[in-house]
Amino acid sequence: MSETRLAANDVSVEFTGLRALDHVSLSVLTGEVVGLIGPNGSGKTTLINAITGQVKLATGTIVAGDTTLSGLSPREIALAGVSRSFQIVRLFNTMTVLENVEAAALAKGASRAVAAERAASLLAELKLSAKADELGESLSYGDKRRVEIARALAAEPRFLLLDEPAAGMNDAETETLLHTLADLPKTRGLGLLIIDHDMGLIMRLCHRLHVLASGRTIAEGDAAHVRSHPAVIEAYLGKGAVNA
Amino acid sequence: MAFAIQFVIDVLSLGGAYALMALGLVIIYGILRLVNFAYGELIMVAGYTMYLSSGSGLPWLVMATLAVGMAVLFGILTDYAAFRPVRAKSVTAVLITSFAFSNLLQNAALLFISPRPRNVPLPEIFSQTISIGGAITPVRNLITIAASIVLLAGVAFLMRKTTLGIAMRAAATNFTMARMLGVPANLIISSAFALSGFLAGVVGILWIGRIGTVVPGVGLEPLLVAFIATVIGGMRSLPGAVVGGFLLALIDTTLNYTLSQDLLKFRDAFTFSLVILILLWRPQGLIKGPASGQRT
Amino acid sequence: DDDKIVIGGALSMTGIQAPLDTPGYNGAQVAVKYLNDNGGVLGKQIEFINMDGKSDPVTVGNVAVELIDKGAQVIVAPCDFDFGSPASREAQSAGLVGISTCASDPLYSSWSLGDKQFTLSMWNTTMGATAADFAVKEKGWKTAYVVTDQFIAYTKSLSKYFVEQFKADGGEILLEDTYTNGDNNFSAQLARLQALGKKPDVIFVSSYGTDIGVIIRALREVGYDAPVLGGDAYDDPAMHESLGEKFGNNVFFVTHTWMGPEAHPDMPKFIELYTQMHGNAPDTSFVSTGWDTIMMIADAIKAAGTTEGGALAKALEDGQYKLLTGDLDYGTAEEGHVPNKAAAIIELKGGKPSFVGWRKPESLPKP
Amino acid sequence: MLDVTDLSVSYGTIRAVRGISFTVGKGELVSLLGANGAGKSSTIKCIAGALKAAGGSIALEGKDITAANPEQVIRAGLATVPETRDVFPDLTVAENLMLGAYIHRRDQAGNRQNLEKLHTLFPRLAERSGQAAGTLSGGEQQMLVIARALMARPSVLLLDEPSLGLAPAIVERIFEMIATLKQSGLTILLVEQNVNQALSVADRAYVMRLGAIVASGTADEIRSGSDLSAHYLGG
Amino acid sequence: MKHSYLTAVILIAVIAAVAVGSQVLGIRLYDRIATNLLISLVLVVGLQTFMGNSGLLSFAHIGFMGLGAYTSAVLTIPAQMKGMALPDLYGFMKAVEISPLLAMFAAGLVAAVVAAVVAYPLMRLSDAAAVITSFALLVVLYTVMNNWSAFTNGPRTLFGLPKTTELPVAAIVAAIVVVVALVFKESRTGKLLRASREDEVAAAALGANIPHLRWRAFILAAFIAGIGGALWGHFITSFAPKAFYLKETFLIITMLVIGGANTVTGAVAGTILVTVAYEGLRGTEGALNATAAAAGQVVGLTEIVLALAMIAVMIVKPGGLFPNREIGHILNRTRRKKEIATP
Ligand SMILES: Nc1ncnc2c1ncn2[C@@H]1O[C@H](COP(=O)(O)OP(=O)(O)OP(=O)(O)O)[C@@H](O)[C@H]1O
Ligand SMILES: Nc1ncnc2c1ncn2[C@@H]1O[C@H](COP(=O)(O)OP(=O)(O)OP(=O)(O)O)[C@@H](O)[C@H]1O
Ligand SMILES: [Mg+2]
Ligand SMILES: [Mg+2]
Repeated sequence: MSETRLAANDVSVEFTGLRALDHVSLSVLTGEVVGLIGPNGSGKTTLINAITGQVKLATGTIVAGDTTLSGLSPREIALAGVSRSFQIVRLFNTMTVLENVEAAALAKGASRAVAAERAASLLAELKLSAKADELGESLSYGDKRRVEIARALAAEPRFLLLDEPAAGMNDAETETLLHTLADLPKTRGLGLLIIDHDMGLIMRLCHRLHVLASGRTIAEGDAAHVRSHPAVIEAYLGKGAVNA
Repeated sequence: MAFAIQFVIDVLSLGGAYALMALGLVIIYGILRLVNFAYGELIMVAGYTMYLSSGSGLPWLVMATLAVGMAVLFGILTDYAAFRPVRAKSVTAVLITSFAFSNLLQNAALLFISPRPRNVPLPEIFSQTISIGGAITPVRNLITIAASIVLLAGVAFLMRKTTLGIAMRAAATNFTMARMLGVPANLIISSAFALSGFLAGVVGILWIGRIGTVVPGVGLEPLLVAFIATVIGGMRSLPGAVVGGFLLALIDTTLNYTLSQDLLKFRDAFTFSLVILILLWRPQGLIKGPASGQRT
Repeated sequence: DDDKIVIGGALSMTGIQAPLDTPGYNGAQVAVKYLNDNGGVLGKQIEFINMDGKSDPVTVGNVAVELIDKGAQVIVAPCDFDFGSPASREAQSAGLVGISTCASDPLYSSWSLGDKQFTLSMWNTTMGATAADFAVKEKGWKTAYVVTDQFIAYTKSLSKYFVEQFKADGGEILLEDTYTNGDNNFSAQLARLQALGKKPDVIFVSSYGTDIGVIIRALREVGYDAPVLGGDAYDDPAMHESLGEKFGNNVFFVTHTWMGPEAHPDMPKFIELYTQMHGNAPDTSFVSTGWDTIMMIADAIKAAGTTEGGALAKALEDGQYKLLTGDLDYGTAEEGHVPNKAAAIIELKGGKPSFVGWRKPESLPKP
Repeated sequence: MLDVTDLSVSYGTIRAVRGISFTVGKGELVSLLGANGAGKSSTIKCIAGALKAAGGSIALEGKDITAANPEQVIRAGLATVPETRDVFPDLTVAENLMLGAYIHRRDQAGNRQNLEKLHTLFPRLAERSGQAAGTLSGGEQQMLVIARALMARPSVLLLDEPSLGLAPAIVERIFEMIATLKQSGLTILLVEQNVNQALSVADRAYVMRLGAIVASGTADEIRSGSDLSAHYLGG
Repeated sequence: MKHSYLTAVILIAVIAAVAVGSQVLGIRLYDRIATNLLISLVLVVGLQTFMGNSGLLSFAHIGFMGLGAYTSAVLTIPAQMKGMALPDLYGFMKAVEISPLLAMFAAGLVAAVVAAVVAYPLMRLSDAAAVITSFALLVVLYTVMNNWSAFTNGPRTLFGLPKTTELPVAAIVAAIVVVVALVFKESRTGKLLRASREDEVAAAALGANIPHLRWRAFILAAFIAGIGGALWGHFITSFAPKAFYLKETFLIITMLVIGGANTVTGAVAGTILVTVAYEGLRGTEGALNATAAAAGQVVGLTEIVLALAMIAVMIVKPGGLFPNREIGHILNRTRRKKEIATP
């Protein structure tokens, strides 16, 4: 698969009386992992929402390869190859785990047989096979987050956007997640944009980082550069970040 | 000229009654987001209380107070019987229980009172008429208009300016959390039902004052009217309910005056199609309620 | 079960039909007790089983089937074509005689229901024509405003025959307006009435249930004190009471009978029996329709010597019945079992009914 | 101050907490640690009165509150910050905070003072006071829930994973704030996933595993406890 | 997929048992109750295809049943009866008289076409707005039936439909409808629709075209309702528009919710439970009235007890008897668990 780019150019988003994103530009290439970090309320989730069409843009455009995504509905954007997870888990609670994952493949147009097969293999990959027949609502928090990832992957996206996938996971679970995620760009050739406040995870996983504060980009570049950037330490990492 | 005045008075008095009906429903709907199907039966209860006390020789005002009191009581009872046990569980479950409770009250009236219409005592003033600019109208209509204005103002004050109003909304969205903050959530929700019962009681007296008799099914029409008015006006907004009530009265009356006889039969179809169109255009109703805190 | 005769009733104890059916039911019970106390019919006791038809045509049909299953040999159907006909149709298909206590629409005929079906009531042809003759010929009311509830066959056809006869008698209809039952808002009709610019001599309101009271009140409140005229649906004490002293004046209606000796010499006896059984005196003439239905069935069974449908229907066609609700004589099945019957006219004064007299039009409109 | 004795909690047939006992002394900061699903949150909910105990007892300042309902618990001076970020989404930030002070609603002056203090602690909340709480960012909601609990001016505070989803700088501030609260005399029970930071502020800690307490001691003891972290904290 | 087969087999067996059971007893009344039950089943399962999968309450279902009933009536009432039964019928329709089976399909088709035309814009609404528009739609349909005298004889009772719905016919249609509902639930549309029921935002973010999915389910539900209406019409043979209004709407919604709206099994269980309870209570009330001799009739007792029972069921099982899993799925799981427990 040839390399493509998902790019948000000069994006602004406004809510009543509040500019949540202010002329932000960010891009992700297939095969790469980009970390999106920033203080609470800096607009990270809003940026993902903007890319996936959940909020309207005040300025700017979103493009994936040659396709302009801005202006399309969330559905059309999903069909164009952009999948996401949610900061607050949104599983289909009274469907089984298997059905949760199948649904994503079906929405993308896979036949029922293909969907079932793909879902089963993804569950195996994420070590969820034993739970395939459980209902979404009955899972523990960590399992729910992994089902969300499996579901997003079942759509076979070119770009995957994950919003705090490690929140509420303990160190061991985070470690497992790290390995799963780290492999994705290589094995599936997709571009990964990830938000998390776990700096250990972010620093080890991401090729590049993009830092937002108050809706503006305050730094971007490789991990070492960003981590030592004074504005980032000031706004986000805090003094204690040195030992992260 | 008299015709125009007549039209305005018709709209205002019908609208006043509609607005009151809607107000009682939207209290529960706006806060709990639950349609209380037993609302119409609170009106029925008020009517039967009037009927049952009519032999007692009490002054009319005392009977009316009694009737409103019973409606309040049954409002609270609705909470206990139909809402409290299931409200945490599922919205459809509540829909069914409130419908079941409505059925229960109606059939209890059938069984214990009578399937036949019963007369309700009315004070002299209800059937007196006055002439305004050449149009003759019952005084009752003016009372209705006045009552709707006063009660709207009172309810709006209660919901906006008091902790009770905020606590009601909190208790309705997250019951356990509200309790963890010390809000006596059960009591608070019951008081919303009491308030709804109070409004139903007042509507009951005014509405039944129009008809003169009470039957077990008397509450259906007010329920439907309240339902539509609420939808048109804004499902979660108190002023919306009132505006909706007057607007519906305007639509009804205008269609009544203007539609040819062949089409008049289809009036409800027109009214309800309008409801559908309004919802398509503004799913929130004409007037938006308090911001809803949903995001992705 | 050869030792008893089972009569099944599908009368409505609940719903909009209840004010007409419950009195009929009460009256029927008195008749059953009276017959049984006096040795029954053909030496057999009569058992009357009624199941609530709930003012719902579907329930009425279901209940009728159930009654036939339970061994009913004759079916008593609710008032009015819309509610009663499903019971009669089930009776017809089981080969039984069915009689409605007070359906007055001419649709309630052997033409539409079958050769074993009857109604005790006069048809609306009689009811409407009686009202029209009374208005034009007796009272000299020449102009009329007619409001018709679109509710059921009864309300529509009553207006239709009234209007036909009223015109035939030389009267003028100023306006025919419509109304839908349950619609408590009467302002548009009032506005149209006012817009006529001419006050009609009489207002004919064909409606049903509590709405009649609402309409009359609305008329009176805005100052229309012209006489109001209507049919047997007005024969409801709750309605009279709700109009009260203030509004219950100058209202006339055509109905089945009058509950006093002026209407029938046997009336006091019936009232006494009724009071013994129910603890209070009857308050509407519909109780007589129940009594009459059972008594007429009993007479016909005696004449036929059986409850078998064909024979019983023949007996009913051939018989002449002297009833509390007037003398009755049916046409043949080809004539639709037309009930030839007189009508009673009642006047409301100060909310209290009083008997005007029996009337029978010389000519009738065609059904 | 808070004494939990032989406490059990069940969800239907699932037993989430199996007869645990622990105490939190007056002015002490005690941390409850353990892997996912160990039963920490269940314990917290049970103390707060939101869940019924299946056995055992809970006492606050010597008074038994085992069977108390949530309203009684908070009136007794024990406030809870639940794990699930339960803001009232339709109410504004200000209204949420106002409800936090529901039990003090007659003391408007005191509430205003307290609110000012909290606004300096969380300036973001002051900025957003008219916004519907449901539209706040995840982290902002977390701040709101903590501030709302403090509006009740409790003497004992239960915190269930207060750092969840917060930016490192904020986490740092939260822990500083927890330390400050402790200094001001508040008794705190802290549930955390973030073991190092929790132990850095705690006096003592208990470690839970599969519904039971498997280790306890001072913060230092737990930290240095040979393979504890490997076994119980890491997985 | 396997558990769907098992579910289908079990549910069809239940339908067969209802049909054969009442035949064996040989009482005409039971026969009638059983037929009624199976017709209700068609309607409730039809409603389940929309409501269960989309999670939106639909009040309009009974309205489409009415369309079906009237369509079939107009097409099947014998020409010589039409003059009396439908006096205002348009001239060219007067001679039309087709077989009831054909008319049943026409009924489903008419209901489906009307649903397709009127409902598309409504399908993008959710929550309360969706409930209320469906309610408004019911009122519109009812008002039209009530007043379009040419086709319906207005609010007055329409009669003269040939009685062609016998117990076996109802049973066969019910079985087919159950299979259709199960197939639909497992289809792509069904699965995506269920996903949207659980979380609209997440489903849209996966690429599901929610209004379109709902629209398909709505049309299917209307089609089944139309067929159910025709079936019912040819069973009852005379009815008025009031039969297609609030009371009946709530009855079928109650059946569905008590059984569990999310599952076809629930729809079947709820229908049976409520029908049996209703008939049982009505029998008791009748017996009571028979013994109470002259003391006036007991009315409304059935409804009161039923209402209490309904509240009780909702308190104990708010998701209904079968909230999430079909019967086949449940059986499979318990079997598998046992296998694990005893290796
Ligand atoms: N629907 C909305 N209405 C009003 N304000 C909103 C809405 N959605 C988000 N905001 C505001 O926009 C800002 C950015 O929010 P966003 O959720 O993107 O933050 P974030 O960077 O994801 O934070 P966190 O790390 O805490 O999740 C916040 O201040 C939030 O309150
Ligand atoms: N509502 C519930 N119904 C059934 N089981 C539950 C429920 N809530 C929790 N459990 C179970 O109880 C056990 C303890 O859960 P609890 O939430 O107390 O764990 P925790 O220690 O707080 O974990 P975490 O660190 O993930 O928050 C878990 O096995 C969980 O699956
Ligand atoms: Mg976020
Ligand atoms: Mg927890």
